[in-house]
Amino acid sequence: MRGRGTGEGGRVMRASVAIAALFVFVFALPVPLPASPFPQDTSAGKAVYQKWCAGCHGDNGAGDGPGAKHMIPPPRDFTGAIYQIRSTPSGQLPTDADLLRSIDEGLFGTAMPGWKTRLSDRQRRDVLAYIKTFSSFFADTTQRPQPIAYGSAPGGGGGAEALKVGRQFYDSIGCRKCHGDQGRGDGPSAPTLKDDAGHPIFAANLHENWRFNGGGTVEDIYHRLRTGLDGTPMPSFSDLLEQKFLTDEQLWRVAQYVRSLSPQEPPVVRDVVHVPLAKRLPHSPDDSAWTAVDVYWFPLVGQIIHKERWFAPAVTGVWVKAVHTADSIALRVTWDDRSASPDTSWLPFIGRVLNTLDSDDSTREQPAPWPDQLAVQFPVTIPSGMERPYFLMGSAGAPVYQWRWSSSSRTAAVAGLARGIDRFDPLGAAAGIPTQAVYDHGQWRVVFTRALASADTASQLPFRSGRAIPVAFFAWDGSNGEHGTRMAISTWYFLALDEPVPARVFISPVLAMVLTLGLGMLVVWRAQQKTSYRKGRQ
Amino acid sequence: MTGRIFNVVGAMFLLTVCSKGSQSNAAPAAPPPAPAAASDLAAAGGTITGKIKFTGTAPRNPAIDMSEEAACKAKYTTTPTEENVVAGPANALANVFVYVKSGLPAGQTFPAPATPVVLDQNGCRYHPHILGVMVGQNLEIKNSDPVLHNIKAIAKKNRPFNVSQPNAGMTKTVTFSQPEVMVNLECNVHGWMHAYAGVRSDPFFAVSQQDGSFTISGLPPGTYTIEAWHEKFGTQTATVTIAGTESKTANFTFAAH
Amino acid sequence: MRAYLRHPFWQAVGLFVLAYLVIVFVIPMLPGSAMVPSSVVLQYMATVLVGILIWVSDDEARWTTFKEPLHEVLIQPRLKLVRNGLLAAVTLVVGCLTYSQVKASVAAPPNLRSIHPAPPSQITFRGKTITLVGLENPLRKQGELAPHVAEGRRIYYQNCVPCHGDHLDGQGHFASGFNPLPANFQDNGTIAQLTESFVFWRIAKGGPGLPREGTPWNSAMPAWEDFLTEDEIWSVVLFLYDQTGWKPRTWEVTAK
Amino acid sequence: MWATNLRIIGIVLGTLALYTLIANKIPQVQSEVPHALTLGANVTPEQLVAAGDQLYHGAGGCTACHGLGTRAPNLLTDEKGLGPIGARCGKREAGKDCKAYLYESLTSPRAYVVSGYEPIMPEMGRILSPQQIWALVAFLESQSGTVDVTASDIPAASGPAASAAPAASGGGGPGIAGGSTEPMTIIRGAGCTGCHKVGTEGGAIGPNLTHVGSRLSAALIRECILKPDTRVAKGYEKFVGVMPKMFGNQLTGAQLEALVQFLSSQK
Amino acid sequence: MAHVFALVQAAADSAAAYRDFPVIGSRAAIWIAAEIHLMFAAFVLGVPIFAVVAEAIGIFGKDQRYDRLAKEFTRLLLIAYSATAIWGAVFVFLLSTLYPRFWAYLTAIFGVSMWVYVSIFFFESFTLYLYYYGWDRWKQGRAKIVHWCLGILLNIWGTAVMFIADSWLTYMMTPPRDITPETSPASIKLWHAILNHTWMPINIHRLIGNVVFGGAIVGAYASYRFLAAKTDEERAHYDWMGYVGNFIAISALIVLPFAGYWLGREIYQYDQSMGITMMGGFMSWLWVIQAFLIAVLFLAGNYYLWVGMGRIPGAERFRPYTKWLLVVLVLGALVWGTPHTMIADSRELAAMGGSHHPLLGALGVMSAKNTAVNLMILSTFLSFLLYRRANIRQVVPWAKTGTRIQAAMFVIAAGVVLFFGIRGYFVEAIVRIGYSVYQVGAVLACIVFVTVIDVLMARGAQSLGAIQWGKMPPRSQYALFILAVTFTWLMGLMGFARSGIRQHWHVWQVMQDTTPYAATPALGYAAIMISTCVLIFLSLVGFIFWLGGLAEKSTFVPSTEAPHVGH
Repeated sequence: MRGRGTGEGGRVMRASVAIAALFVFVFALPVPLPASPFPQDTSAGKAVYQKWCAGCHGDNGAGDGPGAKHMIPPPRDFTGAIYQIRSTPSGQLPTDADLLRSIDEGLFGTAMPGWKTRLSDRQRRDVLAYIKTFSSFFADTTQRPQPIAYGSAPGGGGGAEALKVGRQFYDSIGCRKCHGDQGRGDGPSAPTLKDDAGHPIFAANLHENWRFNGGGTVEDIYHRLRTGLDGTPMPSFSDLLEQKFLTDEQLWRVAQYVRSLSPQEPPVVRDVVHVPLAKRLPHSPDDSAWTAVDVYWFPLVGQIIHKERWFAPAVTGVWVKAVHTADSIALRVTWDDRSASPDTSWLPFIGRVLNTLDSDDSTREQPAPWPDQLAVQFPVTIPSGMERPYFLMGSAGAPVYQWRWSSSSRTAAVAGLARGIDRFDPLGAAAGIPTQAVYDHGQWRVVFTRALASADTASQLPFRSGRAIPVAFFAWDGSNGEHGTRMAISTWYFLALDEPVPARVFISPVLAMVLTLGLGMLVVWRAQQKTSYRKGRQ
Repeated sequence: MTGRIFNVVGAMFLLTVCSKGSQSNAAPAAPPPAPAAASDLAAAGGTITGKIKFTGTAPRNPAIDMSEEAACKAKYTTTPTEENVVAGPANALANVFVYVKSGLPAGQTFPAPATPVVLDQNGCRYHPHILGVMVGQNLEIKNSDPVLHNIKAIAKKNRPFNVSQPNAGMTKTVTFSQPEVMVNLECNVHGWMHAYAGVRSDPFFAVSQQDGSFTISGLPPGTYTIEAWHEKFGTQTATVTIAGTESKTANFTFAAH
Repeated sequence: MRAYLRHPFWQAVGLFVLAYLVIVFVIPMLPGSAMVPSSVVLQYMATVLVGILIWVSDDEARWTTFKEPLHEVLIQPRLKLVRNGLLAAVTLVVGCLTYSQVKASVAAPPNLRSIHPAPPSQITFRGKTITLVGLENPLRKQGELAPHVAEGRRIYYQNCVPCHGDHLDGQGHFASGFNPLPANFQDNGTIAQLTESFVFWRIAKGGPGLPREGTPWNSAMPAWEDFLTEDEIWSVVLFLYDQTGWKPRTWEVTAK
Repeated sequence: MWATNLRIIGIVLGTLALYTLIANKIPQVQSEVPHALTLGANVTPEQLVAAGDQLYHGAGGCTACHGLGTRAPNLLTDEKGLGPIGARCGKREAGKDCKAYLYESLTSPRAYVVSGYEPIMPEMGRILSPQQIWALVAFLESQSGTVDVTASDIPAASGPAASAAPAASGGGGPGIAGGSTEPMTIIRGAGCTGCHKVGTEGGAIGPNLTHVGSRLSAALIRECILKPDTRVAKGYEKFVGVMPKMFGNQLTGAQLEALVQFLSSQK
Repeated sequence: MAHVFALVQAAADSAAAYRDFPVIGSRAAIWIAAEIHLMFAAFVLGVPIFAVVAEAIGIFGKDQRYDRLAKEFTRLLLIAYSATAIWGAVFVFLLSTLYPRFWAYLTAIFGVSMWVYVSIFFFESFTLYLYYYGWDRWKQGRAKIVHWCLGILLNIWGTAVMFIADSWLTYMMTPPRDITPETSPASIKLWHAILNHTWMPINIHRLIGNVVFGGAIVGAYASYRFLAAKTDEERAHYDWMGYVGNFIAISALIVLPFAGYWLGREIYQYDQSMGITMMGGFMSWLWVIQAFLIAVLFLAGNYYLWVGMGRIPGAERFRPYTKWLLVVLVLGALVWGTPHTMIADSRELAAMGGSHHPLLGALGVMSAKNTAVNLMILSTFLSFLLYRRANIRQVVPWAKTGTRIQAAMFVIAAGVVLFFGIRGYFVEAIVRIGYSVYQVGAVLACIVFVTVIDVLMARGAQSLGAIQWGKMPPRSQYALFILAVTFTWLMGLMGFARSGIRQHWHVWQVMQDTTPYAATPALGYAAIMISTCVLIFLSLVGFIFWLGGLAEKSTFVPSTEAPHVGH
C-alpha cells in the first residue's frame, strides 16, 4: 500500500516538475531581454496619445477632452506640468519614472486606468515623451528632477504603540484638519477644498486606501506625505523633517497609522448577505450584538443610466449587516459621508461640483441644502426564477419596494413603491420603517427594522427564510449636490435569512449512508460468494 | 502694514544702490553689464507716484469664523475679516499692486536684492496680503501661529508648490524663476487665507498703501505702461513717459461694482 | 513500482488525477487564464472519466487486469482493512455529498444570460421604424469616415467611458458596480462577432430593451435613444470598430 | 434472461434520466410571447399604461414636441417644479379633473393652451383611435398621478382598428386608413387635418393645403411629406420638427402617390 | 384516412381558433403525437433504405445472410408502418381539433398536396405489401431483381411522402418572404409555398437522419437478440447484424452534420434573428446538450468498433493506435463541450472577469468547435479503416505506397482543419464562417479518396483468419443500446430546436400562436417531453419486435458459407 502511494506520488511529482519546468521556460522567454532604453519618439507618442489619451486629456493636453466634464477629479492638465504623484519635492517636476508609474498603473480611485496591459513598453515611453512636450517646464533640461531619498519604514508598524505614536502626530501635524478626526475626509476644512483649477476636491477618505491615487501601501502614503500632491490642497511635510520638528520615524508612524485605518485587503463583494438568526433584535446602530455579525461591502457607482445622470457620486459603497429573529429583521447600513447634510457650510462646495460637471439639463442647478438619503430596495415579492424587477428602481409595470431614509427625519424611513427612477409612491405612515441613525465622524450608521411578515403582501415584501431575496442600495450625499436622480446606485444583491435546520438535513445523509453501506456490503458479499463458489468447484 | 514693509524693503533697496555711488546714466540702447547699469539707472531715474481710488461703495469683507482655531482667534479682539478690499479714507484703495508692465529696455537685467521678502502667517492671516518680489529674490514664509498652515502657490509660469507648516516658527524660503503677476498663495486648511505675490524681474513695482498712494522710483527715461492690479477690481493701465529724473503722477480709479 | 505504473488500474487512476490537476491547477496558471468554474470542471472530469473507462474496457485483457485490484479488494482476506476502509470512505463521501445537497445554502441565482440575444427584425427609434435586417452603417457611405469617427470618439468619452472604460474593455471606473459587467469590446466575442446593426440596436435600446433571455440580471446599459440621435449612435459604432481594430460582421450577400 | 432485460431497461432509463437531468441542470430560459394588447372590456390599468407608454414614445409621435426643446411642455419630468403631468394635470383647468383635462388636451387641444406655448398641438382624435387616446390618458396619468381610466371609459371596440397595440415586430399593420387610396380618407386617417387645413377641414398649425398645388410641384409635395423639414414654408420656421417624419414608412406606395396627385391638383 | 380528412374539414370550419386538450394541454398532446409519429416515420423511412441496400448486397454479393436480414426487417416494417399511420392520424386529428384555425390555414394552402400525400401513402402501403409478401415468390433470377426494384419504389414513395410533409413544416418555419399576415392563404400558390428556404435542406437532413436512425434501431434490435441468444451461432448472427446496423448508422452520421450545417445556414440566411435565437438566443444552451449527445455518439460508436476488434484475428496490429484515436476523441469532446458562456457563481465570475473564461472561452467559439468535430469525424473514419483492415493483408504491389498516401491524406486533412481552425481566430467573422467550408471539404475529400484507395488496395487481399462473430463482450452491446437511445433523443432535441425557433409563431411572422402555450418552453421541460416520447417510442418498438418474434422464428440460419471478409 505504501509503495503504491509513493509510486503515485512520485509520478505526480515528476509530472508537476516537468510542467513547472515548461512554465519557467515559457515565462522566462521574454524576461532576459533587457529593458532597453527606447529612444522616446514623440511623434509615435503623439499617435498613441491621440488614440488613447486625448478623449479625456484633450488634443492639446489641457485636460479638456470630451470626457473631462464628466469626471471629478478631472483629467490632468499637462500644460502646467503639475503632477500629484511624484517622488520629487513639492514644486519640482516629476521624474520620468514617476510619470511612467502613473501611466502604467493608473491613478486609483479615479477614471485613469493603468495602460500596462493595453500599450507596449515602447508605446508608453513614447506617449510619456509626448506628454512632456505640452509644457515648457520639461524643455529646460538643465534641471533634472531629483527624487527624494526615502528611507525604509521602521519596524513594528502594526503595533499598538506605533499606531499610538502615529495617531499622536496625525493630530499634531494637522492631518485631521482636512481628513477628519477619524480620517474619513470630514475635517473642518473639507468643504473649502479645491484644486488649482478651482475644481472641488475631497480630502481622501483614509479608510479606503484602495482609492488613494498614488497607491495604498505604507510606503505610498509616506511618499505622499513627503512630496505632497501638487495641484491639490495636500501639502508636503518634508520641511518638518528638515527643520527638525519631526523625526523621520515619526512621519513613518503617521503613514503606518493612516494605513491601519483601511482594511488589510480591499473589500471583496460577496453577493449574498447571510442573515443569521438571533434571539434579540439590535435596534441601535452601536449595539454590541452587531460585532458578531458578518459585514458585507457593496460598491455604489454613479447613476448614469437615466436623465439626469450623475457622474460624481460621493458615496463609494455601503457596509451591510443584518440579523433576524423569528418575526423581525434588522438591517444595518453603514456608509462614509463627509458631512451630516444638510450643512450650509458645504453650499459653495456643491456649487463647485455643479459647475465642474456637465449636466444633461441645459440649465445648471443652484446649490441647495439637500439632505443625505439612503434607499434600500427589494422586489415586491421574492422572485422564483432568475427574473427580477429592473434594478434601477423598477419600472411602471414592475414596481419595487423601497425604504427611503433621509437625514432630515432620522427616526423613520418611508416605505413605498418605486415605479421607475423618477416615481416613488409612499405606502402611508403605517408602512413606515422605524430606523435609528447615528452620524459619527464622517460615517452614517442606520438600522432599519421591520417585521418579517407584512400585512400588505402585494406591495410590501414578506421576508422569508431560505430564499435569496434581492436587495439593492441607493445613496445620496446632499453635500455633494446629490438629490433626485443624482445618486449612487448599486445592482441587485441578495439577503438570505437563515432558517432553523429541518430534520431532513440530518436524516437524508444518514439514510444515504446506510443505503450505500448496505449496497457496498452486498457487492462484497456477492463477489466473495462467487469466488468461494468457483473455488469450491475447483 | 503692507506699506510699511514695502517702505523698509524699498529703503533698503535705495540704500543699497546709493552706497554703490552714483554715476551718470548710460545710453539705454546699449546696456552695459547688467548689475552696474541697473544700479546707475535706479539712482538716476525718474519716479512715478500716484493715488489709487475707487468709485462706488466697497464690498464688505466677509467676517472670518475662526472658531476652529482658538490660537488664531485669541489674537483678535474684534471679529477678523478677509482683506479682499482694503479701503482707506476718501475711497483710497490699498493693496493694489502697481508695476511697470512694459517699456523697459529689452534684455536689461536687474539683480535681485539679497534681503528676503517675508510673508508671515499670523493670526491665520497673511502679512502682507499683497507683496512684490523679484525673480531670484528669496521669499521667506514663516508661521507665527501654533496651528497647521499649508502654503500653496498657484502659478502658471513658475513652479507651484504646496508645503505644510504645522508648527509655529517654521519657515520656508522659496524663489521664483519667472516674472508672473500674480502668483496666488493660499492656505487650504483655512479657506479664507489668500495672499498674492507679484513676481517681477525688475524692481519697479509698489503696493498701494492705506491712503492709496504708491511710489515707483529709479525709472530710467522712457515710455512705460504701468499696470495696477487689484484682486477684486481687476487691472488698469496707464502710460507714463519719463525723461530724466522727473517725477510723474499716475492715478488710477477702479470701479467697485 | 514499475508494476504499478504498468497496471491499467493505476494508470487509469493516475490519468484521472492528472487530468484533475491540469484542469484545476495548471489551466489557471497559464498566462492570461483564470480559474475554471466548477461546472466546467465537472463536465471535463466526466468526459475524461468516460474516456478512461473506454480505454480500460475496449480490450478484453486490459479490462480483466483493470478489474483485478478491485476484485482483490473485494475478496482477499488480507485486504480486509482496505476493504472496510474503502467501504467506510465511500459511505462517508456519499453522506457528505448528500448533506451538501440537502443543506439549505442560499446562493445568488446563477448568471445565465445570453450574451447576444436575438435582435428584432425592426425597431422603433424615436418614432422612426428602422429595419435591422441587412442594415449597414449609413455613415460608411457618406464620404470621409474620419469626421464621423471623431464624433463617435467625442460621444464615447462623454457617455460610455465610466463603464466601458478608456480601454474599451468594460473596465471603466464604474464597471465594478454593475452586474452583468459592461461589454468588453476588445474581446473577440463581442462586437467582433456582430453586425453593426446589432450594435446599433443594443446601444439604442440598452438594458431595458433586451429581450427576456438577455436580461435576468438587468443590464445597466441605458437606452441611448433617450440621449443620442441616430447619427450619433452610428458614429459611436464606427468609433468602436475603429478604436478596437475589429471589423464588423457583414451581411452575407445572397446570390441572386 | 430477465437479468438481461432488466439491464437493458436500466441502461435505457438511465441514459434518458441522465440526459433529462443535464438538460434540467443547465440554464432554463423560456422564450416568452411579447405582449400583444387588445384593449377589450377587461383591460387593466397596467395594460393601458403600457400601451400608452408605447404610443407616447412610438406611433403617437408625442416625443417630437414634448420633451425636446421648449416647443411643448415636457410631460414626463419635473416641469418647472410642478412634477410630471400626472401630478399637475388636475390643477390646470378649473372644473376639469385630470382625466377630463387630458382627454380634452388630446382630442381638442386648442380648448386650453398652457400659457407660454403656441397652440400647435394636432387633434389626436384624428390620428389615433379612441382606445389609443384612452391608453395615452392612462399613461400620462401614471406619471406621478393615479390612473383612473377604466374599461368603461373606452367605447366598445369596433372593427379591427380597435387593437391599440402596434403589431409585434414584423408583419406590418394594415397601414394608414386601412390601405385606402382615397385621398381624403388618407388625409383624415394620417391625421393631416390635425395641423393642416384642406378645404374646409382641419387646423391652422401647418400651412394651408387647400391650394398647395399652385405653390408646389408634385415632386416637392412628395419630398415635403417624406422629409418634412428639408424645406419649410415661410412663416412656419418655428414649427420645424413638428411634422412627423414617419409618413414615408406608414403610407403605402400607392397611398403616397394618390395623396401627392390629389394635393398637386389642389390649385 | 379520408374519414379523418372529413373530420378535419369540419373542425376547420368551426369558429373557434383553439381548443384545449384535457390534463396535459394542447401543446404537450400535439408534441407527443407529432414526435412519436415522426420517430416511427423515420424508422419506416430509414429501414426500407436499409433493407434495399441489404437485399442488394445479398443479390450482388451472393450472400444470403443479407437477404434474410432484409426480409426480417421488412417484416418489422409492416407492423411499424401501421404504428406510424396510427400516430399520424392521431396527430392530424389533434392538430385539426385543437388548432382548427391554424389547420384551416394550412389546408387552404396545402390542401392539394395533402391529397397527393394521402394517395402516395396508399401506393406506398401496397408496394410494401407486395415487397414483403412477394419475397419468397420472386426469389430467383430476374424476378429477384424486379423484387428489389419494388424495394426501390417503396423508398421513392417514402421519400416523396416525406418531402411533401417537410414542405408543410418548413413553410411554417420559413414562409416565402412575400407572405404577410394579410396574405390570403387561398391566394398562395402551392408550389411557391413548398419551395421555401429550408425545404430542401430539411429533406436532405431528414433523409440522412432517417438512415442513421434506421441503422441505430437495427443495431439495438440486434444487440437485444444477441444478449438474449441461447446458442453461439445465434449470437454470431446478431453480432454481425449489430455490426452492420452500427456501420450504416455511423457512416451516415458522419455526413449528417454537414447537412445540418446547410440547414442552419439557410435559416440564418432567411432571417438573422431566427438564426440568432437558435444559436445565441434562448436556445444557445441547447447546443451544449447537443454537443454532449454527439460526443456520446462518437465515443460509443468508436468504442463498439474497438471492442469489436477483439474478435478479428490480426486486429492486434492496430490496437496500439486506438488509444491515440481515443485521446483525439476525448480532447475533441472536451473542446466541443466547452461552453462559451459558463455557468459560474459570483466568485468564479469575478475571477474570470465575466462569464467568459479568458482562456477556455477561446474553445467556446465556432473555430474551435468546427475543428474539434472535424477531427472527431476523421478519427472515427480512421477507426473504421483500421477495423476494415484488421484481418486482411493487402497483396497489391503498391500496398505500402497506398498506405503512405492514405496516411498523408489524413495528415493533410487534419492539417487543413487545424490551420483554418487556428486562423479563424485572426480573421473577421464573415471570413471565419467561410473557413468551415474548407475544413469540411478537406475532411470529406480525405474520406472519399482514402476509401477509394482502400477499396482498390483490398483487391484480392489475403485473410488473416475468420472474424469470430459472436465473440463479443456484452458491454459492447450496451453501447449499441446507448447509441440507439441517444440517436432517438437527439432527434427529439433537434426537432425541438427546429420547431422552437419559430417561438410564438405558428407560421413565422405570418400567423401568431395566441394560445396559453405560445411561449417556447425551457430546455428542462423540453427534455422531459423528449424523454417521455423516447420512452413511449422505444416501448412500442420493443413491443413490435416482440410481435415480430411471435410471428416467425428468427431468420437466423447457421452459416456454412466461407468466412466473410469485411462486410
